[in-house]
Amino acid sequence: MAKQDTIAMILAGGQGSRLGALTDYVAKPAVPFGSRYRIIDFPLSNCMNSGIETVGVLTQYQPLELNSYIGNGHSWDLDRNSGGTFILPPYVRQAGSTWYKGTANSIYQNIPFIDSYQPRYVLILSGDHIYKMNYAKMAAWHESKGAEATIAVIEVPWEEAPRFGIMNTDENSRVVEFEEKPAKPKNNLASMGVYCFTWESLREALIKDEQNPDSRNDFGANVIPGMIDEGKGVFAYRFDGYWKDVGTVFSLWEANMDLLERPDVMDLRDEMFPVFSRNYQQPSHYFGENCRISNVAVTDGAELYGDVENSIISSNVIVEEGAVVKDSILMPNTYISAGVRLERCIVGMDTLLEPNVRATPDEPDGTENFRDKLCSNGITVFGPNLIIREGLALKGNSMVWPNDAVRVPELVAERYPSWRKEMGQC
Amino acid sequence: MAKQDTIAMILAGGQGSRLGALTDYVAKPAVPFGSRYRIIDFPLSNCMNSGIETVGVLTQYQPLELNSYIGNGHSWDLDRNSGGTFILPPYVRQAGSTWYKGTANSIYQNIPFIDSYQPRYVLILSGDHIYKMNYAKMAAWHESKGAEATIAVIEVPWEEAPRFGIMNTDENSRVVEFEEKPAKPKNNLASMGVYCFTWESLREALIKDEQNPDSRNDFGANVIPGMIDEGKGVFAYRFDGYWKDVGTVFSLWEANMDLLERPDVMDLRDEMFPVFSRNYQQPSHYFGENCRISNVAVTDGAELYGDVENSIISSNVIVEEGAVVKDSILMPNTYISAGVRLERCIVGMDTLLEPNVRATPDEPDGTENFRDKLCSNGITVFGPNLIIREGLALKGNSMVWPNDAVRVPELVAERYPSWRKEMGQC
Amino acid sequence: MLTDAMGLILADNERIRLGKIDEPRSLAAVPFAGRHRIIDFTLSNMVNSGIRRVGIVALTRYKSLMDHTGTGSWWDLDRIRQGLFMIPPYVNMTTRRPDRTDSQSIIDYVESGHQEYVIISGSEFVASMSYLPLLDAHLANGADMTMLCVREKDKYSAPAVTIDVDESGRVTDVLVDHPLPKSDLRAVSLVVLKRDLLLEILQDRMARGYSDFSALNLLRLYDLLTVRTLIHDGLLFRITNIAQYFNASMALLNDEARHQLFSEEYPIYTKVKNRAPCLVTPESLTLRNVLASDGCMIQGNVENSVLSRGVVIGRGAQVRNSVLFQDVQISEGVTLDHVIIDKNVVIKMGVRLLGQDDYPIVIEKNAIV
Amino acid sequence: MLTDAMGLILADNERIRLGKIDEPRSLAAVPFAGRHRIIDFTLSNMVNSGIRRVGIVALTRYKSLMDHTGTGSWWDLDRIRQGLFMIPPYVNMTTRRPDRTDSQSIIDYVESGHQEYVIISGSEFVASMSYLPLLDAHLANGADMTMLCVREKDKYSAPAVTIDVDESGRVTDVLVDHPLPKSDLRAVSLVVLKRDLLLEILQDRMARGYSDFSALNLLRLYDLLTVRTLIHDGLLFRITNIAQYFNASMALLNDEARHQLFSEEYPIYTKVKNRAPCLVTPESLTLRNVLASDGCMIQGNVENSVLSRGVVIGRGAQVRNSVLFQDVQISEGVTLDHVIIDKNVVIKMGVRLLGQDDYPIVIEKNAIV
Repeated sequence: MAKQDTIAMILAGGQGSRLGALTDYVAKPAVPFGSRYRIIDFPLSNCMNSGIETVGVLTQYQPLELNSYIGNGHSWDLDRNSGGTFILPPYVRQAGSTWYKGTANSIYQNIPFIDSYQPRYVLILSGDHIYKMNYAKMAAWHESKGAEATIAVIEVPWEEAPRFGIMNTDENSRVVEFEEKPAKPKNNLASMGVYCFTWESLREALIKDEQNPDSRNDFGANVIPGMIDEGKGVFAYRFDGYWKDVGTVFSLWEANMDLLERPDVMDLRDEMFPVFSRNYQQPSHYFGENCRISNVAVTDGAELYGDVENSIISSNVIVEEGAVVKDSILMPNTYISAGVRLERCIVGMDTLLEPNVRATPDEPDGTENFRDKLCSNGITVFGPNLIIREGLALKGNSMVWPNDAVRVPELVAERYPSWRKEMGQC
Repeated sequence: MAKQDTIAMILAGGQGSRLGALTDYVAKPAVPFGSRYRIIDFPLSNCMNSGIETVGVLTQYQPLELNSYIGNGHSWDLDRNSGGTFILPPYVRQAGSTWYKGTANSIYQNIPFIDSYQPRYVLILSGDHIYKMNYAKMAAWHESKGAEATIAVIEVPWEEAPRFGIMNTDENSRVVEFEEKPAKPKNNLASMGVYCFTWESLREALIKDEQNPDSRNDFGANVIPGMIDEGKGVFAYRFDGYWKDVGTVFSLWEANMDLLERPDVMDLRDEMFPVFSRNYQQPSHYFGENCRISNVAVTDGAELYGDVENSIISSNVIVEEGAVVKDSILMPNTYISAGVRLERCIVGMDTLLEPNVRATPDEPDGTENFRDKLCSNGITVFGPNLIIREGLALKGNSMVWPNDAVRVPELVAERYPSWRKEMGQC
Repeated sequence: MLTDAMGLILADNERIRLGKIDEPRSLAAVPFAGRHRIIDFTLSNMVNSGIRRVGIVALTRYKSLMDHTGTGSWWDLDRIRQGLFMIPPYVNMTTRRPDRTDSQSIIDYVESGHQEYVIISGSEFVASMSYLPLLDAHLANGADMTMLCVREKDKYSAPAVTIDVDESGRVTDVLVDHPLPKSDLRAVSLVVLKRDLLLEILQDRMARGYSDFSALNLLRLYDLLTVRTLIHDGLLFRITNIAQYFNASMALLNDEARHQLFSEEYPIYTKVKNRAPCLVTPESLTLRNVLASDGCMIQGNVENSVLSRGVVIGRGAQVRNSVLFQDVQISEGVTLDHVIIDKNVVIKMGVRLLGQDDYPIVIEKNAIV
Repeated sequence: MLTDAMGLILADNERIRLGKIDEPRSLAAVPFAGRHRIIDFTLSNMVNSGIRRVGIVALTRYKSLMDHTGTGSWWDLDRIRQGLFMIPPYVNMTTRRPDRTDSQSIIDYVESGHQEYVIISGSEFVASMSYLPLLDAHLANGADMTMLCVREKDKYSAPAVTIDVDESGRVTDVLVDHPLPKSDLRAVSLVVLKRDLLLEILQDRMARGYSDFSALNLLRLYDLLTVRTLIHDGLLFRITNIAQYFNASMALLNDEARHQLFSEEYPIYTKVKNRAPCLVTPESLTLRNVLASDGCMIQGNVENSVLSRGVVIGRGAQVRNSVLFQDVQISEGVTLDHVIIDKNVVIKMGVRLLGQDDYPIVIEKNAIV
């Protein structure tokens, strides 16, 4: 029973630095998404819906929140006797110790873990993509092709193709060339960062890669190009559904908004392919006596007394009467006071906005002092665990960092991170 | 609910190098003990029996086996919604990354974790002692004394006192002096390595200790002596039951034998204070047609066809007809072939002894080639995951290391570590 | 630190009927406050009071209760030796009738725990509180048993158990459904006593041929034993008839009452489900004073109402002063006022249902109207 | 990869009586092989065959079965949407009799799963095997349902269901407890069929007023439907009377049989308990050919016997050819031969109990002898 046909390894160790203040204390996969989810819910739910019962989660950067969130995998039915969920941090050996050097090295360091399940296939997944995919179908396709590696690809608009890793394939879907961010793409099939490997082949490739001192030990940059160069059977598996890399502030905002604008494309209500998440114990949410609400996704524990339009509201959010929130994402436990006006904002967990704080793309008297190159398209980000003082006004493309509590204490203060408490509650 | 009155932190990161081959691949707390236990079962069961519901386990060295064993703490009823068991490895922060430098530093690095529970008291426990103790009583005593730190002590024979940390106390049990391994002890009250701290005081002491560049960041060497020197309220709490540090080969052997010789002292059958362990799925154990068994502790999954006397037999052990095992400890999944003769041996997990291997304290034609200074009192240790070839004969005080498979391949070979499979099974 | 008491919850009460909403399920399993059920409150109170062993006596219609409580994990009661115990009646092989009385199965449960006290709770009230003050009062007053009671401020309505106490607080009279009770003290079926005494009482009742068991049985021993009371001042909803149920549901729309019932100090746990977030659609609509839950899809107008999980409100619908259970579908153009609608009901296009303040209309589970 | 079938285990069989050992518990909950119970084998077989949804129909005496199965976690069946489902009878509030038939509750369970096939297992056999060959045979033979059967080599003993098949393997006759069966093929109640067909059959039976359900009911449809068989060659113990139970227990003392039943390929899962290791005391004693379990304390002589958890054998006792259930205490100087002793029994000092090979003595649960 311990033997598992297919196991999944989720790469969740990256720092996610393009999300700025949102990943200051937490790993990117633990960032809240879509009212009641975290980003990692998507690959974990995919595993569950694909019948995969053993999942390793490779962590390294700020893993406490992520570890607490995942727990033993129970929320995704991944707390199995034979297998289940394993958090795999780097560790000290008799021979010494190293942190994970790259995505491929993190898997290399866990070869004994994978070996212990004697799998035929190993899925390598990213912890920072939003999509629903049946990996079992991909593994079956991989098997039918007799492939050594299969890379899931998705058609992207031609003009965006230069931002992706592009797969050039022959008529049999075999990858003949892999181009990382090509200036002139020959193709618009982009790698989704979802790989299925025959374990024997991957094991060999990882050991080889580790011996190459020039390698960055990265799947996309080294291992897969290496396998293609050596003529291994590398195939591209076409995926048609919704897929989004939420690595930047703008793409994170966009993907959230897609839930409101394209609920049919990213169907969270599909009973046959549910997305599971850790459920906290909250009362039902409440719409107040004088609130005005339109086009909103909201979850239990929230209380809305103000005006909320076209926004994503997470658990335990409070919007006071007289506040106006538009085109924004309020992460769990944020508190929006009366007189606040937000447009195209992302407010990090546990942050409190005092009365009359304003942040819109074209605030007439907003300060330029918080402009940040990580923000674009008029989006403003408030980091987590902050108190934003009355009177702060921001133009779009701003970011309020925890460090601002030191820089401009009259405008920003730190707030006790009550999510820690919440983490323990369920 | 997330607030916890008392939480426990178990130090499980040490290498346990005095156990030699037995801790080559596993952290010491994961070493098997007493037929169906691992060493860490004792502090974990103590927590359960003391009503403590939040336990952090600090790991660093070879934690995979230990992590798999502990899982989510379910086996010890420590899989709680508010709290539960947390494996706490070192990790990378925005500001950089460090491995745990010492016992005190490992707690220092986890101050945010402890803070999140806002505990009044924090217990610091070792992962390598065998004892049954109600920590709730100790915490209540700590509270009644208004102590800042309470150190559990046990009376040891005067002649052994120089091997321990000795507490000199006043008539009110207050520690006035702490001597680490004193040549001329004034007292025979030895520290058990079980500490209860008022969190506020410990937090302060840890931050102070971290700022001292000369500190080894160790509880026994730095933090506690520091608190005594500063006149903090440090008290010694007298414990009367069975307690054993199993840090050496001989003490590990002795503690196992105590289960046979003094079952009244270390009562594993006490329903009111049970010792829990991870239970694997095995059939009942079997005593063969021609076996001779006396004074043996044995657990499910074992099959005994040979002669076994005064020994500890673990899960899935097979002793063939014609083998003789005396005063020995057979760890899980060991296989003892016909004609083998063992006396005062410890055989590590998954090791197979081929026919006619002999190891006794005074084997007439035994080789001196495996003598090892980690062994004493005639005890011989076979490391885990080995195949011991027919014909090897050892005198006492020997140790067979995994590395011997390279050094003397005609006598020792590696065996596939099937415990990995077993780990997954339940 | 843990409390030296075990809990015993009586999921049914033969004297109480809540319209049709307790027909398909135990009283304890009746939905309340959107995503919760009545039992969530007393179960959470027990857990929040440091109790780690809770038995639930369910005599009948226990399927939805068992679905809800599951392994007890939602209340952190999935434990190896303690935890949650379902105590269903035993059924005989041949007759398929219960062949051991309820009392015997309760005795088995109580005997197998080692706690010194038992806290027994009925299921006809909703409150968020610690039970430790009751235990403390019991330890202090030296009585054989101590029971919670409330002073009824509102209009008297049966069923109700009225008690009288002497100047020392000892119960001196117990009146059941008396039309003109002389006292305003109403018993709440929450009682603490020693485990040994409970066993003695149960065994004595068994021996005398009584097979049922309720908090009222215990209270009626007031002339044999010393029974004292603790008067509860905080928020407590008695749910003994459908009007009380409806009024309690409406009371939750008040911020103060809701925040008292769902406080940070005493969290109320319930079974969680992976429903999508609630969606309020783009159209401009009236949405005021509404308690709603995950999985809802609100496209029509809702006022002063409680919506459980997965409720769908169609375009142009008008829902006022109503309580809608899980997965109720309100089609386009429906008008509802003062209606309680049970699980999975479909209200077809254009239907109008108007109840009265003191007489809400109740629509049965799975109905299509 | 998971199997597209759900499991349905029938915990009782009204035609079978195992002396007194199935009086206090369902047939499925009868202890076997020391630390296991009969249901462990079919449950493990299902899990080992990739089945992740299993319902257990228990009509009566289900307390010990429920204690044993718990949340299903021991079989890895504690799952959010799939997992283990107990299907107890519903009980009516007023009469306290089951107010919905067994068939209805089975229909509810079967309907709520989405797998294409159902594998139904009775509880009167013990084997360790994958059920995939049965499913594969069913897919290949095109029958409406496929049932396992064995060729009985031993002496015929009732109760037994004998079947006849034609040259194509289709069932042509079913004889229940016939004194002179013309065939050596005995039905084993393990059957696979499509979920939709099962629902149709159940609904048809309901409509005709039949409320019970068994594998035999299905088999008897052989003239309406195509029923084919798969003949099982491996080790399989039929447990339809106490002699078979005793003989199967003794057969496990054979290494080969034991290793077939407990193989690495198909692990058998059971509820685990935190008992101390078994202790064999210093005295020299005879201990041969014994299956023993954790928590035992062996101070006397034991031969050819099976000891469940926590059995205590006193000094100087002589235990031969016996099966001792959990926590049985054998006092000093007792002599036992061919005895089956149920849970918690105490055999007092010096007692002698001698049964016969084909007629073992059975001592009831909790007795003091």
